[in-house]
Amino acid sequence: MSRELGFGMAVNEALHLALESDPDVILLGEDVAGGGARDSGDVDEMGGVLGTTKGLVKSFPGRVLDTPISEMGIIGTAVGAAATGLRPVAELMFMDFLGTCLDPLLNQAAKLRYMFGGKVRVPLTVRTVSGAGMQAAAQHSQSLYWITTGIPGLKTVIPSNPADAKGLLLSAIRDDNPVIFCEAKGVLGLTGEVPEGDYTVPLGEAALLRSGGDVSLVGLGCTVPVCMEAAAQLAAEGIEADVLDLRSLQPLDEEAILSSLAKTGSMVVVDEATPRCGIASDVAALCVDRGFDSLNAPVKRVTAPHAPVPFSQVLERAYMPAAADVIAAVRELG
Amino acid sequence: MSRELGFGMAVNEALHLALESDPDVILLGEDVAGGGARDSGDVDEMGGVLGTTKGLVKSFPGRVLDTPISEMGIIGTAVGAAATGLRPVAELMFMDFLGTCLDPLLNQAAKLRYMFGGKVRVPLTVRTVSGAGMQAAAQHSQSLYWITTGIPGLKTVIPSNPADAKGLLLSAIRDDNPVIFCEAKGVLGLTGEVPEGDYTVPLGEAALLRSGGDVSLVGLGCTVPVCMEAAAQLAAEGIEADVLDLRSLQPLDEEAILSSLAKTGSMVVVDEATPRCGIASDVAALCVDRGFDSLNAPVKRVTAPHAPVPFSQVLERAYMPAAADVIAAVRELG
Amino acid sequence: MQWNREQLLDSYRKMRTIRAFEEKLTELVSAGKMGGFMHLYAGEEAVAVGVCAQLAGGDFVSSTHRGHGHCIAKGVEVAGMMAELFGRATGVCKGRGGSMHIADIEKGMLGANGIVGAGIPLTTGAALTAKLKQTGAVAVAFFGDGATNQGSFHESLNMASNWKLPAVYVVENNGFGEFTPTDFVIPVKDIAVRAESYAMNSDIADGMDFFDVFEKAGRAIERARSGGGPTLLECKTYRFHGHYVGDPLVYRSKEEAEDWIQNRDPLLRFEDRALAEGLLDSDALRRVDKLVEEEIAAAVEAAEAAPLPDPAEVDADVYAESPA
Amino acid sequence: MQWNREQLLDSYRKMRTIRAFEEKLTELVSAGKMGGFMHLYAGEEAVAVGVCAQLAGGDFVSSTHRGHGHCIAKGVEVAGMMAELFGRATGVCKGRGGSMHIADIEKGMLGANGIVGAGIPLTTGAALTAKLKQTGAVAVAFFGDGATNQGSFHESLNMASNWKLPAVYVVENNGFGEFTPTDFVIPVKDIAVRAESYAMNSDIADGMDFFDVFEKAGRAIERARSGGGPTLLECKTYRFHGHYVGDPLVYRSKEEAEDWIQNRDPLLRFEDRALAEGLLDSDALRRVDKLVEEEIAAAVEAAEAAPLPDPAEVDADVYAESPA
Ligand SMILES: Cc1ncc(C[n+]2csc(CCOP(=O)(O)OP(=O)(O)O)c2C)c(N)n1
Ligand SMILES: Cc1ncc(C[n+]2csc(CCOP(=O)(O)OP(=O)(O)O)c2C)c(N)n1
Ligand SMILES: [Mg+2]
Ligand SMILES: [Mg+2]
Repeated sequence: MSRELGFGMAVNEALHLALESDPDVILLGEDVAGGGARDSGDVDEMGGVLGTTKGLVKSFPGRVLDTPISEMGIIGTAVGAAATGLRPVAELMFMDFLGTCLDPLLNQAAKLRYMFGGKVRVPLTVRTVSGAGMQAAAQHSQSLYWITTGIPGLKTVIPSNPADAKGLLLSAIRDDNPVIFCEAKGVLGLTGEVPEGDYTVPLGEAALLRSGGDVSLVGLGCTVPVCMEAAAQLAAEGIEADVLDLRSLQPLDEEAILSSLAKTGSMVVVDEATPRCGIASDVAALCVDRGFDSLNAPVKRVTAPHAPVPFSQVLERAYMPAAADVIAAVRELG
Repeated sequence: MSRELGFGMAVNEALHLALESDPDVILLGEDVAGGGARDSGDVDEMGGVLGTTKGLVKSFPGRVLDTPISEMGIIGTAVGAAATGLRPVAELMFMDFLGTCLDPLLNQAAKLRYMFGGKVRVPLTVRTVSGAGMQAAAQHSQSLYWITTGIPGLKTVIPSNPADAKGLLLSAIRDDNPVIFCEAKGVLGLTGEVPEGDYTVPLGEAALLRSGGDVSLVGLGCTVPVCMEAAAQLAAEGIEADVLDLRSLQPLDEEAILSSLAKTGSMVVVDEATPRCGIASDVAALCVDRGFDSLNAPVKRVTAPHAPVPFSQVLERAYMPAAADVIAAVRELG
Repeated sequence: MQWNREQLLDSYRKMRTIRAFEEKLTELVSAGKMGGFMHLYAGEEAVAVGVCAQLAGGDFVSSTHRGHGHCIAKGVEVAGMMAELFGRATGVCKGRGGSMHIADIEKGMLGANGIVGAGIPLTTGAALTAKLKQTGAVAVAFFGDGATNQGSFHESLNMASNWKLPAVYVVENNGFGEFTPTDFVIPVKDIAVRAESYAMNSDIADGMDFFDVFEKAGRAIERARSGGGPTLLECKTYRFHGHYVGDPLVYRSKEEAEDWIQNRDPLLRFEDRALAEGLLDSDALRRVDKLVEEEIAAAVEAAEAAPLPDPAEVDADVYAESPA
Repeated sequence: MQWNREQLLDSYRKMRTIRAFEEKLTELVSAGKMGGFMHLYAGEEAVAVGVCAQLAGGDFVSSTHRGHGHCIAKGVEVAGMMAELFGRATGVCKGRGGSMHIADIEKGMLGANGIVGAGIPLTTGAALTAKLKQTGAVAVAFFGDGATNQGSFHESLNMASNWKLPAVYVVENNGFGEFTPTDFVIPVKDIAVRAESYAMNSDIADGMDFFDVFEKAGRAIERARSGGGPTLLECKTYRFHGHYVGDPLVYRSKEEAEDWIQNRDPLLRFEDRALAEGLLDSDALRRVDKLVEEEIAAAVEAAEAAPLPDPAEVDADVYAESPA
């Protein structure tokens, strides 16, 4: 059975299932339990700034914890808790705040197991909201998953739809490694079919959303709908595109990328993050290494410009990759 | 006139010149003025943990400041000082500590100018020691310049020899943007010819260190000597390599990369950083985009594995790219 | 305490401008004419204005996500602010910053800041500049109670105290960080006690009373300027609106809010005292009200007519051209 | 105060082991047999051992770059430590960690840490686990005076106090952070006062006196275990060696160092009191000394004979296999 659910409610459902099925799962973050209504009936009316954790503290009292505005403390504490027997899901309200808590991820969560000679597990999940599209401007709109992807010891995932959000989040929480779970603003407003009950989407598997032999379009998070739209428009002129949703950024599903490339011979990678040292470069580099023999054309990257995210809506629209940009890149392939 | 100078002393000389030529230049960081000998004759005997800033506080009293162990405070303060009229050179003792001070770089230094509509300059330099090779292990050996490179608004440079260190540091300090200056452990022990007096090496220009038509070897920091060694060995078997030292990671000298590729048709990029979302991917992605027509073979990346840096010397040696790895990659090009 | 009629009228005008400016914003957001994340300062006007009335043009302030009040108090032009919030090319940040990053360094305003606590080190740096370049300037950081739980607060105050920097750290304790009451997350009654960790001076002001803030800020600023080192000044205040525009406000009681709004409105308290003590007369205040209304109406009109930024300039001004 | 002969002998043995272990390291480093960045704990033995003597096996400690003492005090095997520092496959971390990241979670030792201050949140997390899972465990963070200037200290202590976690924060105030005297960078005399920012209990112990540390740590740990919340315990101490092996030590006076080393050596003070009060006898202590020497010699011998890690395993153990 499945029904239509919003992205946030799919996340909420996964959290509910995770809390229910494992007493070691806890949630912590700013206002995740709703803050000041603690002593009234509306205790978790707010459920975080975006309402995603609504209702959970009522069902799981004592396991959904509001924290001070102390990201270093929140994430660092969650790492320590994960290493000693809990399975925390910490909320980093916006991914831009990574700047205030990188150390516990970079130097602790990611490295403890290796440094300890394999003797510890750090089953930590960090849920965070990434990306542009709400005019939240430079410090509340970044897609910084390339940083967490690049850090050995972390895993990073970014679902593009509610069903994957639920399944990937359950996998992330149950994984025995630190996983960064990105909720891209550009898909937060989506609703979609979401299976009921408990299921997981495995980490490290891309999803082929559309099949076509002419060109591969590779997206992640909110650029997946952009690729689908571009594919639809291209189809109207007879160009059939493969559309691959990466879903996991680390581990990266290299085989899915290479097999799409083998089929089409050309690829456009679409990422809303900035261009340097990003996922798009990694995918292109993979193609020109292991996929070299399949290549019939340049690999094009459609990304944000090398600039902060602007406030003004006209600028923000120009900043974010759109279907027209993808189509233009496909045309450049000749 | 030039003479042999160690890497650290070349950096020291650049700092001296910068302080001398501009009264707005200040240095700040942990023990950069030598700490507790303040009231004795040995005031700056120590000059930071690696002795790089030795002697400067005596020549420029009041302008070389020891700080608490507060990286967020140090870098954040330096950003505020840079925005209001000073030209600070802050020391981040090891680049691994980026985790404790990312926000002032990511969300402040890099973005103020853009967010302010172009109305501010942030002439900040952050000197930091990066990389492996001293058995300093997981939390004191990282090459995290891919993070600063990927952040729009920052520049990042990494010299491979003393002469470039001096010239690039002077450029970095005099640049009106925040620049991250990486001193790679793997080249800290080098000595080399260093011109006397004041000179600059422009940001954004790679250096072609050796010319050869068969394959391009691209290095940065401590992989430059590795590439040179590989090139020498390859030459012995009749394979002539172009060796390009990137020097600047952002801005990246794309033209130099592409023109080497145009000459050789094949490339190996050698970086001591981890493989995901790094400089090597960016260079490879550039080749398969703008350089596609020049490509005769896959672009190979020789990097560290996707793992933290180990302590044990045998492991650390296996971890770091060596000439043999470069040569093996060249052979794979067929 | 020293003040003159001019200064008082100007302060009243600034408080009134903040209030009226934000009333207009609420209207514009409801009408769908403005977007983005927006946090209103209304209710806290006496803090920004009481402090900034003691500052000179060359002094610096840093601000927070709740930055409109600090901008106006530090002299940023309303027209440029309004255009900014409309995302226009004529905005004070060319439409790139928006409400959360509004700034005007020419006015000594180092920016609103989307990162809680991040303005505190910026101010510390501005104070370091003032000290080393001997400019005589003072730098003030405004930040919320919630921000005092950030590492940047701790590290900055310690550094400023060690170096005896000419800085004032103003904590606007409005009782909440988002939806969470301050006493859930700060186990001390007065945040001012945190100064003791740094051997720093501290003071507590009634943040709803312009005169009290003015006096205590004056002392702190004077101390900073004369080499006496930094101060942590806690101003007890309240935000009249929700955390952001649209906040359903279920986490605080209506009675509590009503009490603050009805009985402690800083504009009314200012007026009561100014009239009672004959410092200003009612006509003068009403004339200011009218001028403010006109200024804001004009700002809206100009902003609506102003050009949008050119999308081609989306990546302009990322880097400064360098002489080198 | 409660103690028995067994406990005292064990504590002496641990202090002696730390001292002898590090004397051996100095030798090995000078002989070029060991590499890496190494920070010695000698002089501070009474702190680690005095605190850990009050802990049980299920309790946790986090440590710093100066971690050998905390390891030994918490019961980590010397043989595995020595092999680790030799970079052997038999090391307690398989040669991957080294001195700065030595750890043994099975012994409740959450790791030395190359990042100043980073162990503090880890301990806070371990205390959260203890509280939520009601394990009855206590978590202790050891860290230096310098680390109290890190944001992680501030954020963690505030959270721990708010949540009344079963944690003890032990600051080893040895008067220096690297080459910089504590009073250059911390403007208060006693770091313990920083607890007041969090309404946290605090205490100050003579870190050169095992008995004083033991007593005060005991109180703090007991308070934590019984639900009374965390404590900041400042131990005044001194490192006998430089910041790292090789430090030329020009930043502190010879006289000061001599005074601490001659007159306050925690091992000598322990022995003096134990003998004077008839708690232990001299023969027993000398027997311990001998056993320790033997244990360390054996550890060196075993480590030198042990295999190096397989270079092919350089990227093993980055991720755990997951059931999912
Ligand atoms: C580092 C960081 N964490 C969290 C947030 C989200 N956030 C924005 S405002 C706010 C509350 C701030 O509370 P306070 O400092 O008391 O200021 P107030 O809003 O009450 O003026 C939070 C949590 C943020 N912007 N930055
Ligand atoms: C975040 C960070 N900053 C700087 C350093 C470099 N460093 C290593 S130990 C040390 C001094 C620490 O002083 P303290 O906390 O007093 O501990 P002690 O060495 O005196 O035991 C410094 C600055 C580091 N390892 N981590
Ligand atoms: Mg507040
Ligand atoms: Mg110390």
